[in-house]
Formats: sequence, C-alpha cells, structure tokens
Amino acid sequence: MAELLGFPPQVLFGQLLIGLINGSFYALLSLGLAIIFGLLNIINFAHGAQYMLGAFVAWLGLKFLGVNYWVSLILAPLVVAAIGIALEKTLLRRLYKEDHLYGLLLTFGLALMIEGSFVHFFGVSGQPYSVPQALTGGNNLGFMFLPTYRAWIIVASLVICFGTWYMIERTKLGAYLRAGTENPQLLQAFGINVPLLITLTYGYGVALAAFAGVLAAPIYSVSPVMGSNLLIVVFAVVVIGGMGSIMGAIVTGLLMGLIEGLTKVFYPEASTTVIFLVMIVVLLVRPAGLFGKEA
Amino acid sequence: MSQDFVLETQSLTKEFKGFTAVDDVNLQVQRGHIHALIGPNGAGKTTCFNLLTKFLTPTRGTILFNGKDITHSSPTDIAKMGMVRSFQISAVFPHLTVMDNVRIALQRKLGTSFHFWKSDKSLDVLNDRAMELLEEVDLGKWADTITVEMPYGRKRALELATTLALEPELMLLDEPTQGMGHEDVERVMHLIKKVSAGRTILMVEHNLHVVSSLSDRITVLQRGAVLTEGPYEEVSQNPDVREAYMGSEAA
Amino acid sequence: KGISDDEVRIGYLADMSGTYSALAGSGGLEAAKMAIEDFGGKVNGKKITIVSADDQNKPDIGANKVRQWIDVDNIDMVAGMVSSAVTIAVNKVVEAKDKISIVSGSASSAITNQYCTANSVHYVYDTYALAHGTGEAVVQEGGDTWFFLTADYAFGHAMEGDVTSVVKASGGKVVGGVRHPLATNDFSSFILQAQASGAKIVGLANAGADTTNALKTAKEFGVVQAGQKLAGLLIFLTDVYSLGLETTQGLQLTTGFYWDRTPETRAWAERYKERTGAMPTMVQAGIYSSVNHYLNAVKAAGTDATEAVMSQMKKTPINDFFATNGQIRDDGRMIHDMYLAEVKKPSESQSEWDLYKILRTIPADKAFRPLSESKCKLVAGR
Amino acid sequence: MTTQTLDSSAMDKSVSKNRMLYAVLLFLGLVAPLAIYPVFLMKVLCFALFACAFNLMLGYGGLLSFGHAAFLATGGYITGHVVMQWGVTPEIGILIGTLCSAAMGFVFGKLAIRRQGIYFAMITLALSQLVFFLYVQAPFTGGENGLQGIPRGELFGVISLADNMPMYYFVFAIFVLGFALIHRTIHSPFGQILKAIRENEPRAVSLGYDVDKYKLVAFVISAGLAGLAGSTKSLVFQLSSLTDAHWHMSGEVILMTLLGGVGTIFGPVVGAATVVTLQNYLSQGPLASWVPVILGLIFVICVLIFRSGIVGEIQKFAKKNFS
Amino acid sequence: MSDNEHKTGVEQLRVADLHAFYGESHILHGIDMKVNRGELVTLLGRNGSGRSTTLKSIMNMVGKRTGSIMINGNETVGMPAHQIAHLGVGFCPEERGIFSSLNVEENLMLPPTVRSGGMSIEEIYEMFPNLYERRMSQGTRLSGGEQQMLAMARILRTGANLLLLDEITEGLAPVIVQTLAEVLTKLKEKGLTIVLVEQNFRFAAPLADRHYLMEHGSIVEEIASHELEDKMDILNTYLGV
Ligand SMILES: Nc1ncnc2c1ncn2[C@@H]1O[C@H](COP(=O)(O)OP(=O)(O)OP(=O)(O)O)[C@@H](O)[C@H]1O
Ligand SMILES: Nc1ncnc2c1ncn2[C@@H]1O[C@H](COP(=O)(O)OP(=O)(O)OP(=O)(O)O)[C@@H](O)[C@H]1O
Ligand SMILES: [Mg+2]
Ligand SMILES: [Mg+2]
Repeated sequence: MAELLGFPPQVLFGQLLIGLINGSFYALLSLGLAIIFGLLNIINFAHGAQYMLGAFVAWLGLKFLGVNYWVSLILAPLVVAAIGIALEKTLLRRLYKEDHLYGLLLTFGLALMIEGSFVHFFGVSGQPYSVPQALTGGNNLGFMFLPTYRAWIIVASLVICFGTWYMIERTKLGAYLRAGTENPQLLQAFGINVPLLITLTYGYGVALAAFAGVLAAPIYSVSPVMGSNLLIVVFAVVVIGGMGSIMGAIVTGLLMGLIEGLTKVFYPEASTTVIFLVMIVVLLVRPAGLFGKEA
Repeated sequence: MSQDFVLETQSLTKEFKGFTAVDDVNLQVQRGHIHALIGPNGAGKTTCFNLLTKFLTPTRGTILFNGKDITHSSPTDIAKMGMVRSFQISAVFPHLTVMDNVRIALQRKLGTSFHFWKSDKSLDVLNDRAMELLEEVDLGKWADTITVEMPYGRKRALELATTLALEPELMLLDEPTQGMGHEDVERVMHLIKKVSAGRTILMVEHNLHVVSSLSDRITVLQRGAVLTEGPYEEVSQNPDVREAYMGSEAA
Repeated sequence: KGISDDEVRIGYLADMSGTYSALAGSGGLEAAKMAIEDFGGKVNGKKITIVSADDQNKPDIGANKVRQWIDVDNIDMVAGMVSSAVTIAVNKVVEAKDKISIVSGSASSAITNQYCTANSVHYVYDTYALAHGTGEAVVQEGGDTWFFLTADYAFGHAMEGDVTSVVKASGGKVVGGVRHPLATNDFSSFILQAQASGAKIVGLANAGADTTNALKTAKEFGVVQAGQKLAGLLIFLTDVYSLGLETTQGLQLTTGFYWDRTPETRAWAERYKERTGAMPTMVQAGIYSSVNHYLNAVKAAGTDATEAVMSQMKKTPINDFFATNGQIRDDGRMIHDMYLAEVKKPSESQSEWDLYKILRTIPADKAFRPLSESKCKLVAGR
Repeated sequence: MTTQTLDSSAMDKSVSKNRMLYAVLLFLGLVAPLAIYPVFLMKVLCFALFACAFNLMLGYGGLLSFGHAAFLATGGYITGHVVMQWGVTPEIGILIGTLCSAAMGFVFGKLAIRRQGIYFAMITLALSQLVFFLYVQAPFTGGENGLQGIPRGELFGVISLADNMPMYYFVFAIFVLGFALIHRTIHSPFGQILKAIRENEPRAVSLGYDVDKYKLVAFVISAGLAGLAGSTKSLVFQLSSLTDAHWHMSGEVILMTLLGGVGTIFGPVVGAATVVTLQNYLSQGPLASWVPVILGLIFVICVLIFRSGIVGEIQKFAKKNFS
Repeated sequence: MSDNEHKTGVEQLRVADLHAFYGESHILHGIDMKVNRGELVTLLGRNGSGRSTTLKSIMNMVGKRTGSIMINGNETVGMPAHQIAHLGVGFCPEERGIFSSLNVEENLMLPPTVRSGGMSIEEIYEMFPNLYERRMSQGTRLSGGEQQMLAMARILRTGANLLLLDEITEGLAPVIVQTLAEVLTKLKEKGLTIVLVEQNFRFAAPLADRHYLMEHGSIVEEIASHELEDKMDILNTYLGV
C-alpha cells in the first residue's frame, strides 16, 4: 500500500507515533493535575514549573554532581516533590478554607516566581541534556526511524499512569483518597491522618510532573519556559477529559496526542489549535467533559 | 375535566441504569389542595420531585401543568409559568438584606432585569409590595437585616416570602420541616396553611404530624409505584401502608 | 548645532535573556561599552553615556522602550537590535522621531528593502548575504532539492525567500517546508516531514535556540545517516560552541566576522574575551565597530543632529578590524566582505574556540542585494 | 421611620462625598499629563480600563476569566487593521475593535458559562490560547511581527492625535466613559440580579432568572470594554502585538485587580497603576530581569494575606475606624 | 455536676468547661458533661442550640476549642482529629457524609477498625437489608433514608464503643425509626456508650438514661429518665414539646 488516505503511510504512522509520545506527556501531566485537584481542590498552576524543575534538577545534577539519568529519574521527582511538599505545608495549606480560585492564583504566582528566577539564572534558551547511553540509537520501523529513547518514553509513562490508576481505583489507599476528596474532615474523624494524606498526594502529583520533566530533558532542551505553554494545552486536555476520573485523564491525554499527530498530517497549520477546537466541540456536546460526571 | 388538576403526570417513569426509581406514576394534584407525597425511604419521592421540577429528565411519561405538556420545558420556563420549588437546604441570598431578597424575586416582572444602563433606584417602586410580603410572614421588622444573621426558622420564612413574590400557582415543598425543632415546625405549618389560600401545594414530608394536619390528599409511594391514595384517615388505616411505612406509630 | 543637551546618549536594545541572548545580549553591551571607552568616553569634550534594555524579542516592548528613551531620556542613537520583528517596529519609531538606529543583530534583508528608512543602518549581515553565501555553496555541491524549517516571522520569511531565489536561480528546486513558531522545542514532527519530503537538503531558516534544537532532533532521528544534509542558514559562533563540534562538524555557514582571521581580529577578540569570557560573534564585533563609526561621525560632524551624522556616516568608509572599505549605502545597508566558513572536525580543532575554517571571501559587492533590485523607497527608481 | 430618614440622609452625605471624590479625580486626570510622561499615563489608563472590565466579571459576577487577554488583543488588532487598511478615523476604528471583542466575548461566554468556578477559568484560558495561536497565524495580525506603525490619525477627521497631548485627552475621555458604564452596570437592575446569582445561583434559577443569559450579558460587556482598552492602547502605541494575546496578560490583569481590590470600584484602577508603574520603574534598574518574580511574589502575598487588595483594605480600615 | 446514679460508674467521656468557636463566633460557652460506660445520654435543645457543635467539638471538627475533653481517661483537646477515633469513638454526622465516589460497600468498609468486637459485614447487611440490595451502587445514589442507614452502619463495623450520633432518625420512615430504636437497645445491651442528639423526643425518651438540655451553647438542665414526668414543664418551655 503506497498511500493511505492520500498520504504516504510513513508520514501517517510516524506522526501518530510522535503524537503518542506527546500524548504520554499530556497524560502524565493531566494525571498529576487530576490527583492534586481531587484531594486539594486546587488547580495546580505550578505544575508546568514543577515539570520544568524536574528537568532542571536532572540537568544540574548531571552538570555539577555527575548524577546520571537513571538516578535522576528517581531522584529528581523526589527532590521536586520535597519542594512541593514544603510549599503545600507552608502556603497552600492556608487556603483550603477559601474559594478554590485562590489556590489557582497562588500557584500561578508561584509558577511566575519559579520560572522567573530560572530565566534570570539560565536564560530562556535551552540547556542541552544528552540521551543516556543505553537508550541512544533507534530502530528503523520501516515507516519511520524510531529513536529508542522515544520508545522508552511511551513505555515509562504508560507504566506509571496505569500503576497510578490501579493504586487509586483498586486499593484501600485509593478509597481513602477518593473519600478525602469529598469530605476530608469526616474522613479525619474516622481516624485517618488527612493532612498527611493531602501532603503526600500533592507530593505525588508534583513528582509525576517532575518525572515527566526528566523524561523530557533529553529530547526537548531544558529550559525554564518548557512547562508553561505545555500546561495550557494540558488544561484543555483536562477540560476535555473532565476532572471526574483518573482513567479519563490518562486516556484523554493519549488521545489528544494522537489527534494532534493526525492533524499534523492532514492540516499542519491547525496542529497548535486542534486540541482547543476539540475542547470547544466537547463543551458543546458534553459540558462535563468526556469522562466527567454530570454536574 | 382535567382542568380541575393543576398538575398531572401520566406514566411517569425514571430508570437509573436498570433500576427503576419511579415506576409508572400517575399523579393528579387538584387545584387548591395541599397534596402530600409520602412513602418509605427509597420509595422515589425525591426522584419524583426532581422529575417534576426538571432537575432530572424522565425516562418515560408526560407531565402536564394546567393541561399543558411541560415534559420538555426548562426549569426557568417552568418557574415563569408559576410552578415554584422551595429547597430543602435554606435557599436565600445570604449577603443581601431581607428586603433585597424579596425584591430580587419581584424584580423579574418589572421586565428591566437586563437593563444595565438604568439606575437601581428604578427598583424602589417594588418596596411597598416587598414589605407587604414580609409582613405576611412576620418578617416586617427584619427587613434591613443581612440575611445570614437571621435564625434558621426565619430564613425558611423568608424563603417562603420570596417564593410567594413570584405568585406561584403551585408550590413544591421538599420536606419543609426537616431538621426543625417543634416550635419551628409549628410556625412553618402555620405559614404553609396561611399561604396555601388560593394556591396549590405539593409536598414531600416524613413528619406524620405535619402530614395529618395539613394535607387534603395523600399519595403513598412504595418502590417507585403508587401504593394508595386518599385523605389521611383513609390512607393511615390501610394495612399495606401501616406495614410498609408507618409501622405501629400511626394512631 | 552641537551636541544636544551636552551629552551623546546611546541606547542598547537587545534580547538579554531569551532565545537570542547568546549572540548579542550582554556581550553586545560590553562591546558597545568597549567602543565608548576606546573612544575616550567623550566626543568633542561631551560625555558619552549608554543605557540598555531587554526587548525580550517582543516588538511592543522594544518599540515602547525606544519611544520612551527618545521622548523622556533624549537618546540620540539606538544600537544592537536582534529580532527582526523588534527591529522593524523600532525603526518605525526612530523614523517618526527622527533619531538614528544602527542594527547589528537582525538578519532580515527587508530592513533595508521594503522597510528601509533614512534613519537606520543595517550593519553586519542579512538574509540575502547568508542565502548567497551558504545557499549558493550548498547548491553548487549538488544540494539541489530543498525542504525548509522556517521560523514563522519576519526573519524566517526573509531567509526562506532569499534562499529560495538563490536555489531557483542555480537550477535547484524547493520541494516543501514547514513554518514553526519562534522558540519551538519539539522539532520531531517537522523533522519527520523533512524526512518524508525526500529533499536532499533540509534548510534551517531559523536561528539561535531554534536552530540548535532542530539540529539536535535531526541527529536523534538519524537524518544525516539516511542521506539528507542539513544547511544551517544562520549559525553563530556561540551556537557551534554550545552544540559542540561532534554535532556540527562539516556545516557550512556564512559569517561577517571570525575572530581567528587576521591579526587585528585576533587582537580585538582577545581583548573582548578577557572582558566577557567568550569569543565574540559577528554581531558583537559589529556592535563595537558600528558604535565606533557613529562616534567618529559625531566627532567629524561636530554635532549629534540626525541628518548631519547620517550623511557623515554614509560618506566615510569603514576601515577597522571588522571591515575593510565598508560602506553604508543610501538604503542603509552597510556593505563589506562576507566569509564562507566550515565548521572544523573535532580532530582539526586546536583550542576551545578554534571552530571554523574560512573557505572563501565573498566580496562586498556580491554579498549584498544590489540596489538595482531594491524595493527601498529611498533608492527606488534609480 | 426615624431610622430610615437617618439612613437616607447618611446616604446623601456619602453620595455627595463620592461626588467630591470623583470631581477631584477628574481634575487630577486632566492636569496629570502636565507633570507626567503622557504615554505612560495613557498606558496606565488603558490597563486600568482593562482591569475594570475584568473586575466586572470577577468582582461582580463571581467568575474568574483567565482569558481576558484575547479581548484586549482582538480590540487592538482589529482597530489596527481597519485604521491601516481601510483608513477609517480613530473613533470608528475603536468602535469596530470594541464590537469585535464583544462579539468574541459572546462566543467565549456561550462556551464557558456552561461550567463554573475553576472550570470556567480553565476554559477561558484555553480559549484565549486558541485565539493566541490563531493570531500567530492569521495574515492580518502580522504574526510575531505584530502590526506596526498604526497611525493615530485624526479624531473625527479633524483633530490630529499624532501629538501626545491631544491623544491623552482622547484616551482620558474614553476611560471616563468606560468607567462610568461599569459603574452604572453595577448599580442597575441588571447588577442586582448579577449579585443575586453570585450569592446563590440555584435560587436565582428557581426564581425564574435565566442565569446563563445574565452571565453572558455581563461577559459580553466585560469583553467589549476589555476590547475598548486594547483598541485604545493600539492607537497609543501605534502597535499591536502578540504580547497582548498571551496568557501572561490574562494573568497580569488578574494581578492588577487582585492587588487593587476585587469587587471594589476603584481597586482595578489602583492595581493597574501600581503594576504598570512597578514594571516601568523596575525595567530600568538592576532588577529588570526579576520583574516576573516580583509580580509572582505580589500575587502570592495578595492571595495569602492581602485578599481584599489595596482599596479593599483601605475600606476595611475606614469602616473600622470611622464608623 | 449533679451526682446522679450512673450505670457502672466507669467514666467514658468527661467534658469540662468546653468552649468552641467557628472563626469569630463563639458557639459553646462552657459545657460540662459526663457519660459513663454503657449509658445512653441525649442532648436535647432547639435548632442552633449547639448540640451538633458539641459532638463536633468532641471530634475536633470545629474551628477552635478550649477546656477539657477526656475520653477513656485521655485528654484530647490537644489531639489532632484523626487520633481521636482511635480511642474508640464513632461519629455519625448530621449531614450523613456518604461518599459519592465510593460505592455502598466501600463506604461501609472505609472507616478503619479502631477496636476489636465490631459488627461483621454480614450482621450489618442482615440489619439493613436495603443496603445489601444496593451495595454496588454509588453511595449518594441511595435515597435519603438509605444514606442515613449507611452512615449509622459504617461506624458499627469499626468496633467503636463510644458512639456520637447526630439526628439519626432524620428523614426516616416511621418503620425504620422503630428498627433503629431496636438497634440502639441492642447496642446498649452490648455495653456501648452512646451520646444521641435528637429532635425526635418520642424516639429518644424511652431509650435514654439521662438527658442534657441545651440552650445557647450551654447546658441548662440535666434530667434523669425517671425525673422526666416531673420536669415535663421545663422541657416544654425549652423545646415546645
Ligand atoms: N441518580 C441515581 N442513580 C441511581 N439510583 C438512584 C439515583 N437517585 C435515586 N436512586 C435510587 O432510587 C430510589 C429512590 O430514591 P429517592 O431519593 O427518590 O427516595 P425517597 O423516596 O426520596 O426516599 P427518602 O425518603 O429516603 O428520601 C433509591 O433506592 C435510590 O437509591
Ligand atoms: N460551620 C459553622 N460556621 C459558623 N457557625 C456555625 C457553623 N455551624 C454551626 N454554626 C452555628 O453554631 C450554632 C450551633 O449550631 P449547631 O449545629 O451545633 O446546632 P444544633 O443544636 O445542632 O441545631 P440543628 O438542629 O440546627 O442541628 C448555630 O447558631 C449555628 O448557626
Ligand atoms: Mg428523599
Ligand atoms: Mg445539629
């Protein structure tokens, strides 16, 4: 088959695969947002900055301490989660009783501060981070050349996403999380340490963002603004998926990556806007989002 | 004939994923009556209510209001037609004054609610009518109070006044005395009786005392379907009702 | 006549922290300060001062800054200027307020073509020169089918347009291209399209971080192994330095200056490196030269009045470490020799900054768009 | 009854006090350009109008729009385009720009008002990002280059606005008109319903108010006025660019409003003046590259300990001490 | 503190000079009460008299509280909320607090076991057959009354031996109310201690050992069950029964 829908198959499959890689990032980030939103009722606007921090911790670690990629993959999320936890304990915590919009605004301010200081010290042009030795090279799939590292991204993020889903939907811990989402005070009266649960949840959501950041470091250059524009797209993904479900966040993330990939084949000019267009259609048809509970 | 009924449902049915919460209910509410809907827990009373006020969409069946099919009308339209619901949780505008609460309700008929270029002084013409309504529910001296600062029972009274401002033909009350002390129950009962003059009321209520002393007619639901219907004396003697709902208490 | 309010005031405008900050940025400011110090800090006994601002590559920020400089701070001349979009906006303001701008960082040849003004000089290089230098060389070596990755704004469009005409004129063909936003970080799908196009040459009509990112992604996806070649159309010394010779070796590029070309260039560059820690790009060298040329003109004219200084600058040839017999034409274009260079192999490099070998010199009259083809309102009809 | 008369005379007093205040402010506005760089003042006025428009949504409608940049930019681009391409006079250009923004507000509103709270914020943000990308690509915006050299033109075809002074008074007049419209909207029958909706939306529905329509009208007014600010700004600076469409701009207007005081009539003006001054001042000095960090810090401080903003705090203080 | 004869004399809960606040508002003004093991005590009062707040204060669910609350001999005023349950306390809130993202069974299994000797899930389903029937449906999809049953049932599972029950008959059909009365009697027989907040005096009166009468955030009267007849007029003035 030489052509598929009027396009050479290598273009189609290639872009779909690239779309899936982008989708993996969307999924990881929207999953983290969904988890944090669930328990803290806060849209974490600092999520993009925390994604960036993940990448920077890896880069700084390599440059100054010689910490390699694999160690960073574990360490950077922990470090960033620790920063996140500190922020939660000192700042976010004060806002739980206020309108949820204040949480959004606070994290927006934090994002400005974090990104601003990194721009000050590192400029906006990216810092290079090389692909780890074990994952260099690639395979010729016939229709495209797939760098090993990109394949790794898909695998790693799928594993993390579905592991997280299992933990939340199928375990007792998950039941606590869901219950805490609705009525933390009562859950605490039942004898569960909710403040700790909240803190750890925020930490976990942030760690997911940082993990995505480390994954991204070798392919997108490490730059202070790498997260902020991505984040808006992830917001659209979240609106499309609806905040109701964990699975929704994952599936919508991947799906939007693919749709974006397809658009690059058929109408490249629209590739930056297609997710927003999908969002509009979804809002018209299902205001609560694809997986959201009816309001 | 159907003109005697303000509200009528025909084969009203609501299914939730294979579970039938309201099952083929034919309800007829006569004009001028206080009509009560009772039944054991989970019988489908609240669901029924939600269907009538369009908070839920029926799976099947039709709803007629004054003989007009309103099955597919929007909640706002229904309110405009004269069928108004009061809320179980007290529904007031907490940071407005008591007077303003009533004025908001009156304002709609003025037809200037979209006039963003007019001064709000143009609303002062409503003050007299608002005061009248407040007096009717004994809230006259609270008119300038910010609503949050009032006790619970008074808020219910205010809510009633606001509802009355719309001059509804049919009022739907969902457990109007739930969570009230005896004193307040008496007060609200008294109020309901008072405002029922010239209108129709449909209410869901568990308090048998309230039901027995207020209602002209009672429909008993069980497992989504109508078990029986009639005046209190008749219904309360029905052995099925006693077994399913009242227990040994009805006396 | 004389020096307005007894001071010659220069404003240095550039991207100080963004995508293009490495090629001019704070290094460019340092170069301008060097020029002022070397001049003695005074011209005709009047003090020379310099202020600077970061335009963040945003036309509105740049133009507003310059408007305020002129309205409030009585700035006489604006130097630096990197993003072509900023430059075009600033030149509009400078023209309306009748002051002077000397553009060293921007690439778009439109600055002295359809957007030319009598108040601006374009000093170092432009897309026409790059296209004719690099583009022609690549086509001559058999790279006759092209696919463009183009930065989607003034500079990218000009670059693509200029190269396209060179390619066509030399019998080549452009088979496609994509336009990407400024500061893109994911080039993978563009590279995929370039691969699918089957073109022999993938032309990078972008600059700074965009170019380095594109080169990196191309390497990841094995573009070169698969038989395609990359042509970086605007590559600065600092880009090569940060990407490393491993990634960039063999790239051909056109430059207006290379530090290791003559004893004079070496001498100046060493001084510059001492102050900044890095070797100068052509832009930074050009900034020094242009500020120096401006101050000389002020001195000779005995005033900082715009018209007098402009005509003095235009009638004096430029002879310094940067240019030999450089000349500012009526359209504002400063013409001087350009150089075709190739990035050295790691094995050929002797030292940290030993990065290029100069292949040949492109003479001034060949390097830039001839006035006969110009659409500039100042020279049209000639 | 006595209490009521007392009340109303107190009200009269506060009204006349307000009148005084407005007169003083008007006077200050008229003489300000004699002392301060008019372009800077015009910038402040444009942003103040923008923030007031935004405040109508957040402070009086209870809806946080994170996409107001789109309206600012639309006003600017459309005005710039028609002034340059069609050669219309500035007031017509501004009118067209404003109307286009209002129309866009209608579309945004239709989509976003279906959801509340955080979702509303996210949807408006996403929509404005869509608009941003459209403007990056649309031919009439000049993409990254922006629209440059927009002529200020001649007001009604007679008064040249090329000089800063006449331009200033033109901008000042626009600001006063916009501000008056917002003031009136808040204190109108419509404003009453808006307040009721913010207090208890389900109750407003049950009283027969079609709340979505009210929110939509408010949103359209707000968008139109934001567009008016953008249109005016594009003439002042003779330029419109993507900066106005970027979501950072939406964040900035939130900051201005929050800092000045959400839901107070003067808050946004004070907030806008503060932020613009700060940016202007800082961008000259050694702290230039810290501007985003400082803005972020102000955000954090406002949210944590200063939620009622400058004007809000002053009002609180005045209430405590003088009444 | 009046010296009434208490059942076993072993003190399970003692509240002394308890003040509670929601933000600025001072709701409880020095509550003193004492409940012995195996007793069932009610808190009676008008709406807003502070009965729910008393229970919530014991669970540390109010803004601020001062005074002393001893549970099984442990001072809990300084304790974080989640540790209180582990002293063997079960709380059934006024608004039921069923979790909508959990199904009925997950709701039932949610509160951690705090002591041995709780009811098994089979026993619970036997007691409330409605719940068994709908165990896989979402918690808040239950009818009002079914939710009330669920809220009650889930703390019986944890083995708590001090139950704080707030308006548990609210919105229940009279038959179910009767069932609940039987349940409470059974629990009392098992030796559990119960503090019951009720509007439904007719429900509470036959079950209770003692009544505390509240008004404006203070306890104004303590009535043992055998004194009820005599003090009916006091009840009348405070409650309008
Ligand atoms: N959204 C829903 N999805 C699934 N089942 C539902 C839903 N809403 C109600 N039900 C079920 O329908 C039945 C009737 O519920 P409804 O709330 O109408 O009862 P009710 O008569 O009001 O009872 P109560 O007196 O206890 O309030 C219940 O068994 C309930 O579990
Ligand atoms: N979260 C809160 N914030 C502020 N005030 C509150 C809050 N909850 C209750 N109150 C106030 O505390 C007082 C006591 O309320 P509480 O709920 O304890 O009364 P109650 O006796 O249980 O009455 P009810 O029959 O209404 O449940 C009331 O005046 C109430 O308005
Ligand atoms: Mg019900
Ligand atoms: Mg209570």
